[in-house]
Amino acid sequence: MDKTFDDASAAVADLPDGASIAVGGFGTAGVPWALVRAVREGGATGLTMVTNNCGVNGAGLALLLQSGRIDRVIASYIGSNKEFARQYLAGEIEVELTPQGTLAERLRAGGAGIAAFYTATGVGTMVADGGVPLRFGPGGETLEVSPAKEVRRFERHGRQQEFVLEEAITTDYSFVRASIADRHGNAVFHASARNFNPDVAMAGRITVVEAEQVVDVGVLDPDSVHLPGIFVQRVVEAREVVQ
Amino acid sequence: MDKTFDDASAAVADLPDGASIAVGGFGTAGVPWALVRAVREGGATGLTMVTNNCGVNGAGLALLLQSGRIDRVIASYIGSNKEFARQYLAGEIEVELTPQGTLAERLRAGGAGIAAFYTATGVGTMVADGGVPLRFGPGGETLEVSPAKEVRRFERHGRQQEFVLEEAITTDYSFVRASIADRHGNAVFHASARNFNPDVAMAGRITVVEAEQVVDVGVLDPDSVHLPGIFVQRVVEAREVVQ
Amino acid sequence: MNRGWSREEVAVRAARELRDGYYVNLGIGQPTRVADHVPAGIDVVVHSENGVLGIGPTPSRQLEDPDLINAGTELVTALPGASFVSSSDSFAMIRGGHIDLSILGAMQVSSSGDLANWAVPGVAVKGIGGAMDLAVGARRVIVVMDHLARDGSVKLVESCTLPLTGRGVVDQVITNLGVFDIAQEGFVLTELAPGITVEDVQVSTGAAVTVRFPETPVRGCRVAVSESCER
Amino acid sequence: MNRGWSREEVAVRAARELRDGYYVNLGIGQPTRVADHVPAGIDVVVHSENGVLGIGPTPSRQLEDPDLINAGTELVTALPGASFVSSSDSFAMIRGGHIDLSILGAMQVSSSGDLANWAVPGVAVKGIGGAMDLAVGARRVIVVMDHLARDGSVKLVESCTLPLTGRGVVDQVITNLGVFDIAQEGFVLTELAPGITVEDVQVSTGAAVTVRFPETPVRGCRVAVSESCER
Repeated sequence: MDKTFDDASAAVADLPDGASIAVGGFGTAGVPWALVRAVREGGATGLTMVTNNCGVNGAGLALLLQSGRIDRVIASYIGSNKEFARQYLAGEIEVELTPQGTLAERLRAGGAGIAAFYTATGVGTMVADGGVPLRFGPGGETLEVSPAKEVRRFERHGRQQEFVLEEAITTDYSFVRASIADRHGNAVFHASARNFNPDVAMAGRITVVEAEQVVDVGVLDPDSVHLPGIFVQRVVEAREVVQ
Repeated sequence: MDKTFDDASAAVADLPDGASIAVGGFGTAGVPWALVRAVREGGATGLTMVTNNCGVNGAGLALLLQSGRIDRVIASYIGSNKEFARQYLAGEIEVELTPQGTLAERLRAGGAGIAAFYTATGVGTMVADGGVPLRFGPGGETLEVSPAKEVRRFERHGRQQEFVLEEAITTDYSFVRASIADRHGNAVFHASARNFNPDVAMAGRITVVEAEQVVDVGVLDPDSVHLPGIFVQRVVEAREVVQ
Repeated sequence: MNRGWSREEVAVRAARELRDGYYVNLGIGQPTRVADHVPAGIDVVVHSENGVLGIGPTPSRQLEDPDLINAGTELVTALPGASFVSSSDSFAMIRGGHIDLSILGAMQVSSSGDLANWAVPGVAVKGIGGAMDLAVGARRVIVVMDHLARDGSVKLVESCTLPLTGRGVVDQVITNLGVFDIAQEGFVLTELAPGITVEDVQVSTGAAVTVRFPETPVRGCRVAVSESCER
Repeated sequence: MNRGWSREEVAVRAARELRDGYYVNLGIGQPTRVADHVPAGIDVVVHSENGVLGIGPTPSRQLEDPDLINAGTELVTALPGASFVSSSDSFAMIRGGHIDLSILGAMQVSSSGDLANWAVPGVAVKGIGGAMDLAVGARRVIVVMDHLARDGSVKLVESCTLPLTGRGVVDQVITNLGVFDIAQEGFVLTELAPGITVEDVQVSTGAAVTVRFPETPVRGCRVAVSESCER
């Protein structure tokens, strides 16, 4: 069993138009730069991205946005990503804003076979009640807003509390950046570069790991694998980080 | 910050009658023997245990069962645990049989603030439809059965499928057996002794870790901690495994 | 009952369903033995519910590690490329559809793929364990079992009388008498054990059996315990 | 606006709410600075949403690790006892009620503890980030903020006009003017910044303020940036 591909382009060569892709990374840590760049160099368009913050200014996913390849984003944060904000407000893309913890949990749920779950996060807000703008019109008017979600009471620690139903996310592809991966796809992360990567990996039908270093099977300590190879279909070495 | 206690008895001295306790371990691997023994030596009774298999014949939780201290068990497997089977069939204890994956997920959900979740496991069976005996009468007649649960359709990977609603589990105490723990409660497990231990740890209001070895803070590699200390309130060293 | 394939031959036959690169979970008992018969050139990773991915053979006395067991609580080894995870992560693999194949035992299988293998009313319950998770979660489920129960009653049935483990979950059944796909029309006999006739199968089965042997004898070689079969 | 405590003094005052053994999450911006003022003898573990438990001070140039950042994407260090986890595990800590204290910024806080800090209609949205998770999940939520908005409008209000981040989630507010508990009767002023009167507070607050200074002056010592306060 050897899941390695020659390079990032080969690993995403079959990515079709309209695919959904979950992408790991938070800020500039743990971002699968090489895979994102390979998508940019490839032709796929009309993409849906699931990602915490959709890249930083002028790098990573922000470049995919710039080249008009993304139709829809599920993310928790826009922050100072100017291109992301501009396309959202100009109605060029649809954005589903999700609390960060709910986003991580929805990805894990997708990977773990959970269809939906009840969380307290977002109760009493537009996330549960509906109304977060999904798509703006060219004149800045709101064309579509997020729907109201089911809210239900459960007992937790002996206290009745309200929870909102959130559905799992699965994607066609998932892109992961790891520190070390072996040829079975077992992967290890370093420090806060782990972030969304394991969750994203579980949610993808085809999960591609780019690793700073690819090693032979048997090198990694089975007690210290952060992402077991069962969640990984393709592995590519991407030594340099070129944002 | 130092969460260590002198011994297992000191770490569970405040355990009240009627407490709920989630206990790690699968077979004889990763079982918190010292803490279970300390409960046996203490006086607490009327306990609810959440555990995969409630100990093995003549050891661990089976001894707590034998001494009549357990009223109720949430477990996935009885197997060849004769005392467990006897007490269940004789109506001495109430047993909520749960699929093993659902049990693990309910514990994790409890620890992660998820009130309930939809899983495909158990759909079309007595687990979803109700009817699993919870308590037998002295004559072997069924006194109480599990209730029917909500079943709902969701789309997963583009296909409509049925899922059953399962509620989270939180407990008053959780008992964990680790290989190494530091004084903050950060813990590391070895091989398949990890099993339910991290899930159990998350679900407990007071989580007690017994470790083969307790080390100073700073010894464990932050990238390799399996159970972060935030989930742990008490730590005790239990070098020998006395079943 | 001892007609056709022996239990070990059934395990050998089941092992021929393995494909290179498969992640597989093998149930407690007879299914576990399938691991002993993985065909040459086929690389599979064996998963165990208690959090081991990459189970290897039984250890020699010196290599025994009490912390390294499978879901049947037997001492095992870990192969290169193995990883250890928590129970919730282990079942995320199963429930999330990441296990390519689960091989399970059964008490009854219905012609629509219903599986019953956890409880017999009136008999002390053994518990559910991971069976319901595997039945629903694995991409493909193969049942290996004796064709008839010990008391001679049929196990391949129109409709299960025992409490279900999963509904419409079984893809294939391998018994001592032969190999059965579960298809639109119910049980489809695709292969007979040596010395077994279609009639033998029909009289031992509690539901209609469609016969559809593959035209090309891809599976036509004789199953033997010690030799693996060319494809 | 610059009356009473400076922003740094507010951070110092907030740091006095830390208790030994607390696991705390400090929001982006001013709340992050609370970590610089942990009182002597108090041991806390600082959590960051992006999967770091045990954040230490800003690294020197030589110790910078691009993979080790906080939720504000600033380079940080990890203290002895730290651990790194995935985002779902990190938020399990928050959402599961394992974080003892979350210190957040806010645009508006209502007298029933509603928090608004993520969106202003008509202004480009910054996103939600981890704010909603922290608001609901942390055992105790303290807001640190300027008492008035830049345009002079009130931020402590009867009822939020901005979209909520969480409903009834705030326990305490610390502004440049003083310290407020959120209680049954709404905002309860428990402490005034130096040179500030109750009347100053009342005219700058969009809701009724109950005054209840502690009888024993436990918090009565003057807050200074460079000295920690005896309890």
